[in-house]
Amino acid sequence: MSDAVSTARPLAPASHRPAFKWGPVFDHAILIAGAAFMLVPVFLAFMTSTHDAVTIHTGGVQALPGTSLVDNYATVMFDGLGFSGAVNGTTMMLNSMILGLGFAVGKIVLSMMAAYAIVYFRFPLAEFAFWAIFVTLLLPLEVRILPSYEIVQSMGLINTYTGLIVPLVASATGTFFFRQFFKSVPDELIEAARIDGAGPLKFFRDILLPLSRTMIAAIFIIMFVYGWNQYLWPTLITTNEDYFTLVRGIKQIIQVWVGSQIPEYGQAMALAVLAMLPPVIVVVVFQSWFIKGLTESDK
Amino acid sequence: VTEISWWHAMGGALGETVNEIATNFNASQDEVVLTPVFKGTYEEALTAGIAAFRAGEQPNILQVFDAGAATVIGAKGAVKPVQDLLEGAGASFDIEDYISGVRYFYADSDGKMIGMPFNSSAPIMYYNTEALEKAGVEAPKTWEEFEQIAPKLKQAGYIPLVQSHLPWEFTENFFSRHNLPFATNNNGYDGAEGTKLLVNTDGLKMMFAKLAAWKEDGHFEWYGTGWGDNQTPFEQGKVALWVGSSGSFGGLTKSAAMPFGAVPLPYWEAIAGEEGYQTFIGGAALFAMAGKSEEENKATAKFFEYLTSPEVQLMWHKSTGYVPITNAAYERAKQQGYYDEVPQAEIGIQQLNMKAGEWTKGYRMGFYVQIRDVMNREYGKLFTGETTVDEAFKTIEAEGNQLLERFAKTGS
Amino acid sequence: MARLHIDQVSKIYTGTQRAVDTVSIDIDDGEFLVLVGPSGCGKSTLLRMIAGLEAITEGAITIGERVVNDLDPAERDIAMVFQNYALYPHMKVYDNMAYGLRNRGIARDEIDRRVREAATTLELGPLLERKPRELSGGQRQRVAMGRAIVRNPAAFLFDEPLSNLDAKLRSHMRVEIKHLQRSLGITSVYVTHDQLEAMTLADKLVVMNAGKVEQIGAPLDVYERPASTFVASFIGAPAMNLIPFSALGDDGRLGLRDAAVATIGFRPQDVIEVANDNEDGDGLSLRFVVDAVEPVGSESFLHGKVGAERVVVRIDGRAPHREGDRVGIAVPSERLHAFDADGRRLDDWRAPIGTDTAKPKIRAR
Amino acid sequence: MARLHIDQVSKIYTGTQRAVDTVSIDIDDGEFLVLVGPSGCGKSTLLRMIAGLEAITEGAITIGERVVNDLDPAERDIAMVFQNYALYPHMKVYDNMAYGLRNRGIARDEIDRRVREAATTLELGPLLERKPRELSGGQRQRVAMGRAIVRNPAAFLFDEPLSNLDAKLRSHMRVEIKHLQRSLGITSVYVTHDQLEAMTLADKLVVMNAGKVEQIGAPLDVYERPASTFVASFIGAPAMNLIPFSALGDDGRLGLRDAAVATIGFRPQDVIEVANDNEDGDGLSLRFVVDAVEPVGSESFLHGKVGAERVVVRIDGRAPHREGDRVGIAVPSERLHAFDADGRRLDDWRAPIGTDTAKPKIRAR
Amino acid sequence: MDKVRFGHSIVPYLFLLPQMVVVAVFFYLPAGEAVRSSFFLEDPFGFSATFVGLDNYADVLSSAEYRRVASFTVWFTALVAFFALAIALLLAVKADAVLRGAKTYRTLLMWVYAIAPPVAGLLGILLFDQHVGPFVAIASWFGWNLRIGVNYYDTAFAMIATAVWYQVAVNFIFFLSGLQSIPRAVREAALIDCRSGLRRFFTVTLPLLTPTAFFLLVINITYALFDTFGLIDLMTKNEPGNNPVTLVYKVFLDGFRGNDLGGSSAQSVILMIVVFALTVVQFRFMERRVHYA
Ligand SMILES: Nc1ncnc2c1ncn2[C@@H]1O[C@H](COP(=O)(O)OP(=O)(O)OP(=O)(O)O)[C@@H](O)[C@H]1O
Ligand SMILES: Nc1ncnc2c1ncn2[C@@H]1O[C@H](COP(=O)(O)OP(=O)(O)OP(=O)(O)O)[C@@H](O)[C@H]1O
Ligand SMILES: [Mg+2]
Ligand SMILES: [Mg+2]
Repeated sequence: MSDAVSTARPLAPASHRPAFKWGPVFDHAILIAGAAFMLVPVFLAFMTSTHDAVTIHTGGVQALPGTSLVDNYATVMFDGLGFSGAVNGTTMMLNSMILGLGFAVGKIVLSMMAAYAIVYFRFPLAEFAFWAIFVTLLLPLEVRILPSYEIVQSMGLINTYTGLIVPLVASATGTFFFRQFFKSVPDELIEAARIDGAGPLKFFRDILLPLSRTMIAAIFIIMFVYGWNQYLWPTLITTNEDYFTLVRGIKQIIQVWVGSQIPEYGQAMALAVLAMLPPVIVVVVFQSWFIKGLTESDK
Repeated sequence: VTEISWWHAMGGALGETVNEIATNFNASQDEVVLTPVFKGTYEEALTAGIAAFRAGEQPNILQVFDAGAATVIGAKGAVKPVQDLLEGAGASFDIEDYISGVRYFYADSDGKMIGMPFNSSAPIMYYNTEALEKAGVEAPKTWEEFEQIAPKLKQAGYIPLVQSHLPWEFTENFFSRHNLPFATNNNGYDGAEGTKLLVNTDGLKMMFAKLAAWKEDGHFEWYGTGWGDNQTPFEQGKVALWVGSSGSFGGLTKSAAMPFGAVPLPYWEAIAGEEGYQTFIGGAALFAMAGKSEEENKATAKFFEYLTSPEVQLMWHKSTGYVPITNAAYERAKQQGYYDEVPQAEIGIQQLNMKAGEWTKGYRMGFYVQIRDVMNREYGKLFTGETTVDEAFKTIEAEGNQLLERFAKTGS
Repeated sequence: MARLHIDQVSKIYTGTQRAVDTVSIDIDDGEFLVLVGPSGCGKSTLLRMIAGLEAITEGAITIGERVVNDLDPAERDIAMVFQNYALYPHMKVYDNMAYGLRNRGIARDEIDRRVREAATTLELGPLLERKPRELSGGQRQRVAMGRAIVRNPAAFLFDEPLSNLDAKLRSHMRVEIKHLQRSLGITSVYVTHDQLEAMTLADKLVVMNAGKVEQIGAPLDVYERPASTFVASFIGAPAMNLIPFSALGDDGRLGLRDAAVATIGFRPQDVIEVANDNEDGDGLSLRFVVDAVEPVGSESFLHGKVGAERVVVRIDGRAPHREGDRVGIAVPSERLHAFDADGRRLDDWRAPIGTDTAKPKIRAR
Repeated sequence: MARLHIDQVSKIYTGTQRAVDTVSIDIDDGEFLVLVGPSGCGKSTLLRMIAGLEAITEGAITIGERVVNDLDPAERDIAMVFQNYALYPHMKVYDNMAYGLRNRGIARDEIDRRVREAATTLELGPLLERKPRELSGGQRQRVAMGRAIVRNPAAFLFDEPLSNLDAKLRSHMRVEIKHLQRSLGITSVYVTHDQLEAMTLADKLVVMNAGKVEQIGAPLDVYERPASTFVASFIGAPAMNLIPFSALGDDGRLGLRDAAVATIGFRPQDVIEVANDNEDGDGLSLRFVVDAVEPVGSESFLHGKVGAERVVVRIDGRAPHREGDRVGIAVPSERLHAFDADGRRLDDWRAPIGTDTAKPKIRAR
Repeated sequence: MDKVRFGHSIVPYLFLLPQMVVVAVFFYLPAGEAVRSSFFLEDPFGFSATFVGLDNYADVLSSAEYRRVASFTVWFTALVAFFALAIALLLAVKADAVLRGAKTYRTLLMWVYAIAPPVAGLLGILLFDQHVGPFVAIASWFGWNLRIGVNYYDTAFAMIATAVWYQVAVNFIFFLSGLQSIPRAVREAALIDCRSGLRRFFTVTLPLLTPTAFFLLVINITYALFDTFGLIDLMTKNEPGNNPVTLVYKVFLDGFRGNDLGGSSAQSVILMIVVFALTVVQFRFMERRVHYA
């Protein structure tokens, strides 16, 4: 045995072709099937939205493009809907956006603060507060909608964005997520921060908030989609057409009493496709953060 | 100017017509500004109205559908009767101005009109002209006739009969078409206390036993509770006879694959005799909510006046297919020769103007939405063979009466 | 820059068990104190009480002239370096270092000056704009140091700051830390369970066991005169061989006896190989059976047994031995350590024949 | 139990960069091979190719008589111990060990026998019912070992199995692993970047750098005759001092010269202190300025400079030196290593005066 | 070790306050109102109310229809949760396994998440339409006369399929991130210990995914119970008839649609109690068996 520098044995260069594996092919087949399962309905929705109402009414969903694409989309985007004629697809989208954003932001702010208090402070009511908030997971708004309406009304919040958004915020999902996440933040950071002279507020602002960015992104997506998709509450709580949202617009187009008219299916589908867009964009754009936020919170 | 609001449940093209009426009204004068608001389905609109009323935020006008009428009328003090409203505003009101079938449906037991009928329709029978020709038959006037022609229609390759709303078309209107009592307490008009359904009775049971038998024979088909699910096969030309709404023809003109016509809802000669009675109206009425200022009530009355004017009624009738509610409007349509162009459009009105009887003015039952749900459920079970006619009506009667009883307690 | 005074401090987490048990330590201004001991002995707990991250159950801690028991960590004028650095992951290196200063309301240009100065000292200059995740382990460690330095505190606290580094980097950073502390002259308390770190860094070494102080002293004093079997086995690598006195039997030939002696100890490098039957001089001579040979380059370790007791012997250079060899070994009397039944050091267990303890010398090969 | 044959194996992850570059190694039956090298040099990649966890880009690997390139990991009859143990967190210790056997359809009582046997060997008996999270680091390590042992595979693969343990436990487990491997006689490949582990464990040592093999040989051969400056600086702690030949200037007094010599190296422990003006014997003599003194108990390290070059010197016992001292040092000629400009070892760079390379001896103090 | 915490001062209360206020006003007040009104029979307009004690509860619990809805809810919830989890898990495992195109698949599979439930329901009814629905056509190739709205079980099938379709995306996202947080070395150890991929999955991957799976189970049960509301509303076309509905939908039917405040409040309270019990059970018994990696 000697100090051979790189002992290359005098052999013919090893030529070995890797064997073909069926496993990955099978995996891809399943994934493609899954993707089709998820996407075909959406594809059909889009194709259907390019047809006129009668075709859809008599022929159902359409797999091939029709001729009414521009018509349908232009109508829903720019033609006035409702009495004032002031609401069209664009303004409804704006309202949906306000609802989605307001809800997501409100939820994140409130639940993050609450979770911070619960996780990072030792105080007599912490446990109680957690359960008091957690219990709100148990009863969806639909089930307590009438009393909720009365309370919102008695506070004079009918036809306001506040009345639209705040009652939806009264549930624990966000708090729950943030609590899990905060528990996974290393203790040393808060210790280092305390030694660095950061009090509770500074720690929250300077350390925890920036650290939670991916988690915030994940929750933002979840909440934005949720808020964007609300229907029943906005219908009940607003009487002013200025507050129409896309989802409500869709419902209004489809809803026709006992078939005396054919619903504008094409327009409804066009609106539905439009209604999908912003959340889809949000999800697709933020998906890496989303996954990362969830992965980190699992640790 | 006085601002008033109107919550309605008219989506789609109907909603647009509503908006048009409101716009026209606002343009026609400068004292009142009316704002219509779409509030979702009938149920959603009613609940929104109730919630708003409890909160003191109710609209001036609320559209309430047939099945919800008892809830609104039963709650004394929730609404201002139109009759009082109009009279209070100094407008003339004569119930006889309204066509016969719509007069008392939204009235109280004394015959005072509480809600203003708005979008009214009647169940009528549409026929596929090609199918009848092919089978060499005429559209039936009575169910007995139907039994005669059904095998021929079937032979011609058609499903002879389909309907779209069993509780409305074949239950409620069964009672009015044959002038039979639907419930005790004067069909419920005399108060909620003690009102009982009379559905578990021979006539109605016979009707459904027949339907079940026809279905067995392939003379009748049922596609579920959904209205459209039953209408579609007719539009596709697979069905010979379809019981729909008098308001359906507008849509049918666009979607039906074949020429079609309409006749009044058939009746059993064996029960009604030579001639059938008029039917209940379907659809909804406008109620003036209580608790509004005198000034706003005046404004509301003003709008109601406008709404019942022949021009507006005619416009509504033509563009939506709902019947005009005043005789004047009806006359005007006839004068204009509208029914020569569109003969089907007249069937509904004719039917509402048929002979009236003791039991044809309407019914008033609380929690009626749930009672309809029970009917729909039991009929569904019946046509899928999960239950029998006897069982089904026993259940409807029992559960319906329990609901009525519960409703009676809410009022005391 | 301050003295630190720990006065009968105890910590009880729950129940009556003391994680730290009436510990008293004085640390002089500028002194480098190392707390060493096995896992769970209470080192971190004590350090965290000094830092203010843990409430003091009993006793008092004084930094400078102030009793700090009730002060917030930030008010104690200390800086701490954590095992996993605890850098703020979202802040650049610069901001990590500046954060503590900003919170103290120091002027911007003063902060800038201090951070850049520390960065120069620690050779972090080019890294100031990076995020912690873009740094290697050693670099992160230096940032953590930097964060402590810029504060110019009364005392540094270190909790196993090197244990996440690999061996090579560890020995390098060890030298750096010592160097820095010297040049800054800041009183430091350093926790480790690595005895090599403890030995090389400490001005004063505290060996802890189960919440109690076992020995306080200069590192070499502790090494040469361990106060207990626990310290003896903990300080020095490989560990001191400890043999029950009774097990020596007739194999050991010791001049004098003391009834209290229960254990005899000697370090692997104090052993000399002797011809099997050599009996000259006072001291211990034993028969040793080789189990395993570990050549490490410049020296070798023989693992084996004396009777039933495991013993390690160090040999310079390459060992010619192989498994199963029987070797005679001897330990000079003055290199032996004796402990009583409680494991406490006995000092006068034999008549003094000539106390030539370890004269430092450079030995020629 | 089998031979392992690695034949011109390369790994390309992406592009053309070779993480492992045409490596060929033969490992005899029962041999303990250690792969050592700095972080990122491709050790793990090579090991994982042997295990089947990474596809082989070029070349072939043979275990026993079979080329395993296309075999699943489970079919290769190897067992692997991971750095962080990779225990199944949801299984008890017993099941962790039994899992691989169950999947191979071995009879229940045979599994039970083997697991209990391994548990006895590794002193895991009382822990069999625990979950991994209820174990200390050292215990987890032993479970990971147990999982490998019960399988009785053709080869053991270790990827830095000790790097998560503290120093003390590490040295203890080192001896255990060596012992076990010896008694089981199973061919092993062991990856580490700790040179001490590499030296003490290996039958055959492979030093890797940047995907290539730098040197293969017995550990002491590698230590004494490093094939390159890379190996020289990597093996041995503290590292060999390497000084550019040019920097020696008039300070170095070397008998013979070879034009190719670019770097001269010597280990810290090969240095002897000399009177400042001593010039006897051949070899190197230099002036050394002390920077820092590290006493470690049985020896001390002097850190300092020769000219501008950093040099470390080891001294037995306690060093009397202090910072700033100037010391004359010398290295005997036969203890010097020379390397050419490419860093490759030069063997005949001076006339042989007497080649008494490191006779192993036990030196009396 | 316990989380290091700040001492107790006014600060935590300030942080907690906004959420507590919102929760108290918009959750506890209405929920309390629901409890109160469950003891009354009340005229919807609020003119009069009769105290009826536990009558509403008795009426609800003695109703055969309510029991039928309850048992459907149990089945529906179980099946939706099961299939939504199983399909998502399969897809996540595969997406995690493939090297090529993983990100594309991820994108394709997760964006359905963004679709509004009413839109999903709308697609559902069109696809399952009795006369023109493509799925009905496909089913008829297999000799299955799929009649949504007519046949109770067919409708249930369509509801479950649509609900599953909608929920798969969320589950997929969570499972994928769960898989990615399983230590790689553990999976590799299993690769060496076990040849069969399937067995490996069930003995190692799945147990290690249990924290995620547990969390998702809670989410999915909640989803199936509550969030399928809009979907059911659309698929039954607002006229449930003989079609299956869930308990929450029934609360809505009776309360919101039928204005039976007392009856639907009683149902809400029953639902609250059941869900609360369920949650306690989930936390008590299941979390204990969960393996945290
Ligand atoms: N927050 C706590 N609650 C209860 N017991 C604790 C807590 N922190 C530490 N302990 C216990 O106190 C004792 C001392 O712990 P400490 O962390 O000080 O040990 P250590 O010497 O730093 O050990 P290591 O070398 O492992 O870091 C241990 O028995 C530990 O279990
Ligand atoms: N999956 C991968 N994809 C791309 N490059 C990789 C991958 N794994 C490793 N590498 C690269 O291959 C080289 C060798 O990595 P390897 O993990 O084998 O090093 P190592 O010697 O084991 O280092 P360490 O001591 O840090 O574990 C490194 O440059 C690394 O960045
Ligand atoms: Mg510690
Ligand atoms: Mg590696």
